[in-house]
Amino acid sequence: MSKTITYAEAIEELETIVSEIENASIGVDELSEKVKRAAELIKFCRSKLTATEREVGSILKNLETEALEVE
Amino acid sequence: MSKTITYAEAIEELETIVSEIENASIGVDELSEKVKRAAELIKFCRSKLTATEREVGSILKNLETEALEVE
Amino acid sequence: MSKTITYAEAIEELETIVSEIENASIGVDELSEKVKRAAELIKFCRSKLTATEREVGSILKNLETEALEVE
Amino acid sequence: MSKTITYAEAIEELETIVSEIENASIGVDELSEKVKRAAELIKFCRSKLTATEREVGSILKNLETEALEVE
Amino acid sequence: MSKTITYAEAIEELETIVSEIENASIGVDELSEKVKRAAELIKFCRSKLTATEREVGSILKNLETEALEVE
Amino acid sequence: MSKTITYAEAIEELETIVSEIENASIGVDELSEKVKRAAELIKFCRSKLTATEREVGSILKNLETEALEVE
Amino acid sequence: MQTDPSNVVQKQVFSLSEITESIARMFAKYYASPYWIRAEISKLNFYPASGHCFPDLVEKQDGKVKSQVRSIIWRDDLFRISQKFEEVTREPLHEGIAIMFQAYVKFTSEHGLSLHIIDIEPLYTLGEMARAKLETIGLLKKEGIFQHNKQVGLPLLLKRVAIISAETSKGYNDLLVTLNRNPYGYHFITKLFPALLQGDAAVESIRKQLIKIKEVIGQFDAVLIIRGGGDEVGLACYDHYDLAREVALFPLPVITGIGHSTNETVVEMVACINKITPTDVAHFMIAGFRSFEDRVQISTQKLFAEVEKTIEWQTAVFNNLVTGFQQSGRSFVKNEHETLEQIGLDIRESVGVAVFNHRIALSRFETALMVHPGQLLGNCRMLLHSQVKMLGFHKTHFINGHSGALDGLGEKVQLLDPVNVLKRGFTITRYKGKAITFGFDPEPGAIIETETVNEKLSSVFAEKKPK
Repeated sequence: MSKTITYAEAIEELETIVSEIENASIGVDELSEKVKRAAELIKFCRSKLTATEREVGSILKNLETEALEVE
Repeated sequence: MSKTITYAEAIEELETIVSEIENASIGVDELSEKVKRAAELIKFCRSKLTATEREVGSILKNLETEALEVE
Repeated sequence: MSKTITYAEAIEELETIVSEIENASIGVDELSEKVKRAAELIKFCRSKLTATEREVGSILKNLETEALEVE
Repeated sequence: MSKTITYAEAIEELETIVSEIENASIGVDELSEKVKRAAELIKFCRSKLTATEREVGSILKNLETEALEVE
Repeated sequence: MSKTITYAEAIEELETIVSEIENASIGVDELSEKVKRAAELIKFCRSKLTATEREVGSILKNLETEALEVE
Repeated sequence: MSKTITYAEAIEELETIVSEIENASIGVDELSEKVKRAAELIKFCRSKLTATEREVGSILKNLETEALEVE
Repeated sequence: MQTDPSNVVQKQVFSLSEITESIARMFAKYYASPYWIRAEISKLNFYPASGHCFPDLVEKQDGKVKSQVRSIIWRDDLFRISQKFEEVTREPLHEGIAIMFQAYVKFTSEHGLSLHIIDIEPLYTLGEMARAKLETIGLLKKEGIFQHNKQVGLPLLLKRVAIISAETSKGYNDLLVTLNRNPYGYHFITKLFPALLQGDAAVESIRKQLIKIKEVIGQFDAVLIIRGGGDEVGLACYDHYDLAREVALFPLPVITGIGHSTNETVVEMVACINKITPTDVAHFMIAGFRSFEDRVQISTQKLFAEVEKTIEWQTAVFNNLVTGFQQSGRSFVKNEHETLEQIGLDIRESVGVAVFNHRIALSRFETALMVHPGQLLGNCRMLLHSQVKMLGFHKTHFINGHSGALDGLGEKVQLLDPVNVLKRGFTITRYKGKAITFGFDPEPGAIIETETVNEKLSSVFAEKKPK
């Protein structure tokens, strides 16, 4: 998977895959591949979410700490 | 049966055979041959399907497991 | 952050960011950046407030001291 | 501060500043400036008042002295 | 002060000034002037009152003396 | 004082002046004048009681002479 | 009337005495007893030497003499009659009075007709005097001048007085003594206008002096009519209309001190002031001075007190004003200081409040920042999770779909499998290894193979017949 993919792109691709499976617009032959891809995307999104959460959390923690220090 | 045949090709051939048989334009002897072929194809497809299901199922299981781990 | 930003501009930008986050009109990809920016703005505003407080306090203290001397 | 300002004008300006600060019609950016201005005005008024007090006091003292002489 | 002012006028003006000062209907800017004027009026009234007292006293004394002489 | 004033007018004027002073309807400005006038009136009234009237005497003398002639 | 002298002897002629004696006899016969008669004394004709009195009596009607007779009161009678008369009427017998008398009507040759008065009823005269007095009052009232002198008004000080009296009168003397010896040192100016003060002549005498006074009226404050010390007889003149009118109309106030104890006379009634005795008049005048002096004294005292009060009050007002001025001047500056310092405090407080409010506003952003990114990420997570779920769901559906399709195809193939036909009892006939079809027409005796479910049957073909 390219490193440059964004969360938004990943979600979009994921949604496409889910929709393709839903609409059976792919064959059985590709299913595995597609699901595999979806899994990858999901993992990517998950990690991205976690990372973001962690980052935001740390920023806010700093903010709070400072606020306490200032006060 | 060639190993390179895809599920889609198999289904296509199967459908052709069924259609031929249904049209009764083939003789009894040919019919038997065709039916034999169809049975082979069905078997192939079923195994393919089962394999795919298993594979996909395993991927998804992993995904869920991960999700649980992460969460 | 540019030094020339005013408190009012900072608050305005802060409002925009918070409102974007609230309305989920920004994606996960930008979230960190935006939160970081918001945190910076908050710090800026905080320090500006503290500085103002201190300055005003000192001015008024001078005034009181003088008043006592005069009386 | 212009020398031509009167006590009344100074008080009026002071009151305007207080009311502006109270009504939050002054931003944080201008607050220091305004307080500085107010402090100047207060100093001006104080000195004016002290001068007036001295003058009035002297007139009243004269008056008392005269009264004693007359009686 | 004009020489033609009467005691009554002086008292009236004085009362007006005192009431103005009491009701703070004059500003600090005018206070000195007003106090100066009041002091003048007070001096005027005082001398007038003293003069009148003396004059009247002398008239009445004469009257008494005469009465004694006649009886 | 006009010579033509009668003692009735004199006492009336005196009483009026006294009553004016009593009712405080006379200010400091007029007090001296009024007291002066009152003193004059009092002298006039007092003298009326005890003084001899020369003027009358001469006319009566004439009258007596005539009377003698008539009888 | 002319008389012819030649005719004289032919007539009976009487001497005067014969006639008068005849009349006298007749009078003596017919007028033997005395009569009560009413008349007016027009002239008294008293002769002090003899002591007899010969009053002329008249009866008047509408001012004209209707009847006139002479009368006589002998000395002895006169004394008795006069005494009784004066006792009752307070008047001597005098001209002009009406009397009711008892008299003999006498006629003598020497004196002719005369009435010999032996008694006079004084009550009649008294009644007549009262009537005359009422008449005078009535007239004055009718003329509207009865109150005239009272309305002239008394001056405050009766300093210069014209006195109508007799120089020798005790009343006049009393007045002067009382006035001049007043203990207060008041100075009065008096001028005597001598007049008769009783009897008939008094009316004219007093009137004459009143007229004289009128000429120098500006010199006097009042006119005094003073009488006293003598007897109280002969005061009827003060009821006389002429005198009363003069007094009533007099332009100066008239004060009477006629000095009697009987009824008020008309003059006293119309006078401005009636004080009975001259001493009373003097006291009245002194009292006037006294009250004037009192007024002056009271005014003087009041003047002293009020002037002092005024000065005190004005001084107090002034001092209050000065104190008020000093206080207000000082408190003005003090208040202004307080106001100014309050502004300083207000600024401090409002800045505090403003900064606090800004902090609150800022903390709102902080709170939003704490909450919303978490929410956003949570939502993303949920969305992702649902995609995972969908993926599982759709996969199953997908596999099932394909499996179903495969099953359908399988069924169809199975149905068409010839084996299944054989199972129902059909057979397949073959000739030379090939299933026979329409148009098969072998030679009889050819070996044909029939396949059933379980076995293959070989048979010889017989014939072919159309169905």
